[in-house]
Amino acid sequence: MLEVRDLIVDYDKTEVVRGISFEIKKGEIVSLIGANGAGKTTTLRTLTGLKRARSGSVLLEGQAIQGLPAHRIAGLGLAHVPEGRGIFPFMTVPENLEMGGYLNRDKASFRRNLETVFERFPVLRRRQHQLAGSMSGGEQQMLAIGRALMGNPKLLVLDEPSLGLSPVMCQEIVRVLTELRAAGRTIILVEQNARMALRLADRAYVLDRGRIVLQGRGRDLLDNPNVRTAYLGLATAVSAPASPA
Amino acid sequence: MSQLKVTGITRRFGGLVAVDALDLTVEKGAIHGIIGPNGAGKTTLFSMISGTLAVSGGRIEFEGRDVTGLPPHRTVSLGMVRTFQRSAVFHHFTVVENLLLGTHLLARPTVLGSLFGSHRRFTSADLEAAEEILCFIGLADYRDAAAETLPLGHQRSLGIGIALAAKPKLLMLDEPAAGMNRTESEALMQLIRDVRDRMGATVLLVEHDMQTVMGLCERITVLNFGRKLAEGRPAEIAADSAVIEAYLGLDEDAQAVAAHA
Amino acid sequence: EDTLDIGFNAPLSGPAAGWGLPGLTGINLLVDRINAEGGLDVGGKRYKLVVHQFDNEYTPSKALQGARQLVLEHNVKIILDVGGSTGDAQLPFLTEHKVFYAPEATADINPKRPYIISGADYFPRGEMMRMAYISQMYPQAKRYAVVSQQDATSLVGQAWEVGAAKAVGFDVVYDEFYAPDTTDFAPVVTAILATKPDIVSLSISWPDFIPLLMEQLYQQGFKGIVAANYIEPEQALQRVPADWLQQVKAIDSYPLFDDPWWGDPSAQHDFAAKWNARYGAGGPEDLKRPMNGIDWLYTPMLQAYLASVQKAGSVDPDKVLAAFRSLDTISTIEGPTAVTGEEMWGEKNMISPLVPNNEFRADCNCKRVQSLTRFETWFAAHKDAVIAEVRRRNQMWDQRQ
Amino acid sequence: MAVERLAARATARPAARRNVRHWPLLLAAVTAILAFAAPFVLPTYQTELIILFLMNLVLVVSYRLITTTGDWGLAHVVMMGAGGYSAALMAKGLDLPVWLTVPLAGFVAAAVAGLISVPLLRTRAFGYFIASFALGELLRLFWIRLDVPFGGIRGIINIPEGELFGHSLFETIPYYFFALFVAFVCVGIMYLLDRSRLGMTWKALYSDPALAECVGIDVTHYRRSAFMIGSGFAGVAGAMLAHRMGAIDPKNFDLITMLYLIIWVVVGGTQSFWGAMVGLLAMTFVFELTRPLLEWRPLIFGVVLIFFLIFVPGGIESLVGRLRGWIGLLKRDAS
Amino acid sequence: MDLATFVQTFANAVISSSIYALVAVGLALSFGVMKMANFAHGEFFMAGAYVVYVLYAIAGHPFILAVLCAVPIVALMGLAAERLIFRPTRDNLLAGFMATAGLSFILQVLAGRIWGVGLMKRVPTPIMGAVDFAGAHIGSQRLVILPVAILTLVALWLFLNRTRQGKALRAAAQKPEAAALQGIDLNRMSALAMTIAGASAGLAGALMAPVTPVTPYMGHSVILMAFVVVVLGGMASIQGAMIAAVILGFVITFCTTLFDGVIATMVGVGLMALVLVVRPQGLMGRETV
Ligand SMILES: Nc1ncnc2c1ncn2[C@@H]1O[C@H](COP(=O)(O)OP(=O)(O)OP(=O)(O)O)[C@@H](O)[C@H]1O
Ligand SMILES: Nc1ncnc2c1ncn2[C@@H]1O[C@H](COP(=O)(O)OP(=O)(O)OP(=O)(O)O)[C@@H](O)[C@H]1O
Ligand SMILES: CC(C)C[C@H](N)C(=O)O
Ligand SMILES: [Mg+2]
Ligand SMILES: [Mg+2]
Repeated sequence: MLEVRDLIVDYDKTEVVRGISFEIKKGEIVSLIGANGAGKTTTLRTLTGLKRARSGSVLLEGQAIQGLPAHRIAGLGLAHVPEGRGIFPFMTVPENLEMGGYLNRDKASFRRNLETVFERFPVLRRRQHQLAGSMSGGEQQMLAIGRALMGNPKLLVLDEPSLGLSPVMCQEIVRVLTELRAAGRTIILVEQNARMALRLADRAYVLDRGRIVLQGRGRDLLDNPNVRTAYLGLATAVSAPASPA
Repeated sequence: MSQLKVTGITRRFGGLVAVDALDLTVEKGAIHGIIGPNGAGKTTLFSMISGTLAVSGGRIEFEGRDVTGLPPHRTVSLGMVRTFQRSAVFHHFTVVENLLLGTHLLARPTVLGSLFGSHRRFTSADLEAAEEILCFIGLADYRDAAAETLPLGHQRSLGIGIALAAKPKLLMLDEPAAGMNRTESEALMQLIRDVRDRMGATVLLVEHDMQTVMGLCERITVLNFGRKLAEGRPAEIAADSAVIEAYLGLDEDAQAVAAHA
Repeated sequence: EDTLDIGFNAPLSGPAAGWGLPGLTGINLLVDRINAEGGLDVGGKRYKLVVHQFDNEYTPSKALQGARQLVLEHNVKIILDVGGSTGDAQLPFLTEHKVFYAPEATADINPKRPYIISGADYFPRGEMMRMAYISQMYPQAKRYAVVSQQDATSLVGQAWEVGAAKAVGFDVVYDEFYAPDTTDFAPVVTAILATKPDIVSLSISWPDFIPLLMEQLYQQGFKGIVAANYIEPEQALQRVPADWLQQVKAIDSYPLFDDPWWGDPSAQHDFAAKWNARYGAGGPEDLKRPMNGIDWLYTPMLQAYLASVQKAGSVDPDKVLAAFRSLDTISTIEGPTAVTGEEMWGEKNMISPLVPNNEFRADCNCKRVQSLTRFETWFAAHKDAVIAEVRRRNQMWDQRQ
Repeated sequence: MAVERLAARATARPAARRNVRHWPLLLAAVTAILAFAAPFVLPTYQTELIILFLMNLVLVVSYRLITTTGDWGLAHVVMMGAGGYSAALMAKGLDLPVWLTVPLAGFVAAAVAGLISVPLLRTRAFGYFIASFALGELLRLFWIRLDVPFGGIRGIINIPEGELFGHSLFETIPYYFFALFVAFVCVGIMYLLDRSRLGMTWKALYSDPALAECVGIDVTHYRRSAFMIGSGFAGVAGAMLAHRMGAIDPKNFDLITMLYLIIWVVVGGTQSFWGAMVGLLAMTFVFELTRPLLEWRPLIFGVVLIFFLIFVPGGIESLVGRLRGWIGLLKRDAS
Repeated sequence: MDLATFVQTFANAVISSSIYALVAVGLALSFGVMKMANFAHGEFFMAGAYVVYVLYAIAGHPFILAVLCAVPIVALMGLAAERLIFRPTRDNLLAGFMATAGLSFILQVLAGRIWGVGLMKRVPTPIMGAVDFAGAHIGSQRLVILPVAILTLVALWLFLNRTRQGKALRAAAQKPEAAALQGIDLNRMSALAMTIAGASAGLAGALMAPVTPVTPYMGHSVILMAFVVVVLGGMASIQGAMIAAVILGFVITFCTTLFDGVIATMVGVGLMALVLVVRPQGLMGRETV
């Protein structure tokens, strides 16, 4: 469904994504994991048009979309839940959702989507009259995901949905993502929380300083000793508490 | 002897209590780690100690002196220097200039001094100090490169170098290893140890990279929701069930259960 | 061929351009006429007149720069300008180089600056004569309010006007200034009307502001007498009804040169006809406009200067100055003019044509001269009282250093 | 963005010494000779223009000094006015000689700046821009409103031009040398400051205020010192103007004048010490060349301003860097 | 101040508040909402007045028609400014602001060159006469401004809060990137904002043409007060701008009547300086988002 080839992205001449290629098939959850600053967010931002690539191509169902402005790519069915959620803080919950369906001028299907989102996230229905900025982090994350669902996206792009969330909230997110997969959605998931990401993913890619260094099925990566050392910290920390100087 | 003593410190943002009546003691000469989930209040704590953020309540003592609410340039002059979570260097300057700027406190340029006196140019002592730090942080090859062109890892080292130039007694590092690979973070760990051993500075460290934290720190404080969840030696922390639950993560199977619930 | 260079160092752009730019029309008319006659005859020698212009934007530093350029590069002998703060800036330089300075309004005259020819504007003689005229024609009016924009010139003008008003026995109930960038005159007029005046004088309010102030006076129900330095009835009529204008008399000092009062033939009618042929109704389609009070305002001073040059038989500044001060009458577009000014300004550098008092008339929707008054006569009788008031306000020439 | 390597000069490096370049010295010598000869060979009017240029030079360099901290304000010509007014009042009221009024005016302007910096420095970026405009306008309104001692709307007239070593400064040539001397001293001092540790500290504020604070730089203190020093030199320029014009009024220091100052700076660029001077020079030429176009001039300036902001945001000085880059490329290609 | 004067001053203040609101609302939209600080807003106002001057005073068309023409013409100018100036300088507020200062020079010169700088342009009062209301006299022409201002403000409020485009505009202002991700075209939104800003400036100028001096420089006094209103109101808030307009209208009107115009301006500007210092986000501004 989505294919990325030799993507290179830079900020003021510093390359942060250094030629990565990967693909996502319909109905899959694909995770990108990697350390802070590995270039995960940058990759996603390039996919959805918030950032221009230096070179490389992005194909959505065979159509090249690199270089299109973000609002055009949104029109093609990519919904991006950005890092930090990006909800509109001074708008109410329904208004936020309405913006998610901005490109959908059909009132009836908009209503239907709204109903579906409210059913999936009952907490949003309860917060209907609240300004989005005053909701808790987890609720905001639900709103952001709900907003992304409003446009019936072909591909859902999630950047660190667990960021800043308590473990309980994280579990809630995991529940939602599992449900979405069950409903047949295609999802790219970027997570700092590698354990969670690998568990959810059908397939996963490991990014290190702008390059893909490992790829495979989520479960397999979870057991990969290198991954355990580098990204799941815990394993080695527990086994070797005081590393020598 | 405790060098930094924080009692009952609190910070609110609107309704949110980011740091909640926290007590913390850092021993002189220690490498002390602070960990905790995202948003636990670690950066906020640093900001309050260094004076960039006002406290909503509580008291901070440094070497027996009340430093609560002092502006950053004052806390720095007392010897408490911090680095930033984001990579922060003076982008428009060269590496050596960055280090020279770090020596600001040792000079505090004045108008008259800049015209006629000692602040017209850098003294050889300043330069020597800068060169020394340059070697110390391993950037001697980049002496005259513009800071903005450095790779991220080097920018972080430079950030630490800038802090070192101010001759800190307490160095507060906010996620120094973020974005570094294993080799880089190993080097960083060595650098931090050197800072303590050779410069005699106490180090207070916030870090998500467990390998670094566990390998480096003698003592670790775990924050959660702005409160102290646990404190102890690395091995104790790694085994603490509350810490595992809130931060290190539930047991794998338990999580799997949660995911399918 | 010898030339006699004339500088026009006035606001040609910017907010004050209305006081400068139109003045070029009258000057060009006059200069072209003289050049067409073969130039200015000075003791048998013919001089061609050349006008050089500089836009001083009504800014002192620019004005000084302009003066320097006009004098040092073009060797001009006289500089025409609005005067006021631009005059203060260039006069030390001009005095040093013995170049004549001709501001419309007389307040720039000062014994330290002898090379001045000023006074085509009725300011502030007209202000005083209006007070005299009103007290004589409308003796029941007592309570007097005056307002004008806050600028250098109006401080002086209002001082003389209030002096005259007190001298003829009015009760001064309101005596203030408004900010020159006022956009809303309603509160200004409300404040005036709160003092229940019989006469509201808009003094030397800028011509642009007069209709707006009048409109407020009308809307807020004023029924007394309105007076001002310069009123364009045509403009006022776009905002207030003619019968109200007639009711409040709308008294001013600027004459219309097609007023039958001047008689036919007369120099005034002649000028009006020529101006209209070139710039007015007969002018090119894209330029034509009605004549206003600034169009001719610089010509009398140039006429006075040229007459003095001819009498001196030389362009030497000192000889010209001596000739100027000794002229009995100068014939100008405003009529024959004497040279006076010592008592008001400490020096005899003011030309002083007769001052008209006009009133609005609904029958022709225009203003008509009601009387031409000789200022000197009236002033001789009232000067002590007037000068006392001007002194009280620190606006005598020797106080404004 | 062209980055200035200031400490590279502030630090005495042997490498730089070995490689002494001769052309700056040569340039300085030629400029000096031209500057001394100018009033004797040029027509008086041109000399007067140079005097004006010298005053503007002090003004523009002092404005640039403040912008090195990242503070772009709209009060600079008002500060110049503060100097102008104080020089005028000191010369007229206290009969002080010129060599005293000019530097004192600078100190007064700096003091006034210190006063308004108290509220002003609580703002940043666009807030600073607007607040500086408001506070400057407030000061100007005081001059307009208060007849005593500022002469109200009329301003102050008959300001003594003063004399120096027996020469009346009313004459063009003595005043020219006086202005030359003052400009040389002021620009020289600002040059030294720019190269000093203080200058470097100011630029550090612009580069990263939060980090600056954390290496112990008292941000407000150094922003204030830049603001006060810059304003002080603007005050000196104002004093020079007051003595030359013999009259000043609030209109001399209005927003339009400030916009012209901004045009000079934008055209020249603020990264290097010379950028703003180059901008002033270029725009002075444009100003004189377009004199015949009179009423069209503001339009031309407006177009120039927009053009530079959009197409050459770094100003003329940034072109030098680009030019060097191109030349470098050419050379490489050639070799 | 006696009762009659108070009533009259109060009425003046109401009218002047509505004028401030009308003038400032476009600025609040483009500056507060889309971070485009348009220094030439005053010149847009001037342009509106000139359209009325040309169509109504010179060509003799009905006043209403002239006003209706002024709105789209100045709206187009706003659109052009967005395209040519704000878009290229989008991430630099100050550069856009300075560049529009250049634009204001250009528009002043053009107006002056085409229609002359001379004396004020004569725009006859379309509705002469005054209305008496509870002892206050208000010119009928001014009285028209009050409902128009209220209607405009209400319409704008409804647009922003009830329509899809209006909400998209708010969304784009609050989180530009997130808005783009929903398919909202940021370029279109800022063009829309500047078009509305231009239209409202044109409307204000057109309505004011008969009651204020019409000159190429009339924008100067407008822009200062408009910025005072916007900053005072909290730069991101239309409601704030409205409240600030009322505060300023009353303060300035009463100070002018009680003292004089200069003091009134000083109080107005001083108020803004004070607010900037004490509450940099303005009266109704929000804490940083
Ligand atoms: N706007 C920017 N300008 C310059 N450099 C940037 C910018 N945004 C990100 N970077 C740099 O690009 C690199 C990759 O950043 P990115 O945000 O893509 O990483 P990430 O993998 O998403 O990290 P995280 O886990 O922290 O979200 C980092 O070194 C970062 O410092
Ligand atoms: N300026 C602010 N305004 C409002 N809330 C804030 C502000 N700064 C921090 N917070 C909130 O305070 C809480 C603590 O933040 P802090 O940055 O201290 O976390 P942290 O422990 O450093 O997290 P991380 O590991 O992600 O760096 C968070 O919920 C954050 O959203
Ligand atoms: C004082 C003068 C320059 C004013 C002039 N009388 C005018 O009405 O424009
Ligand atoms: Mg990221
Ligand atoms: Mg943090």
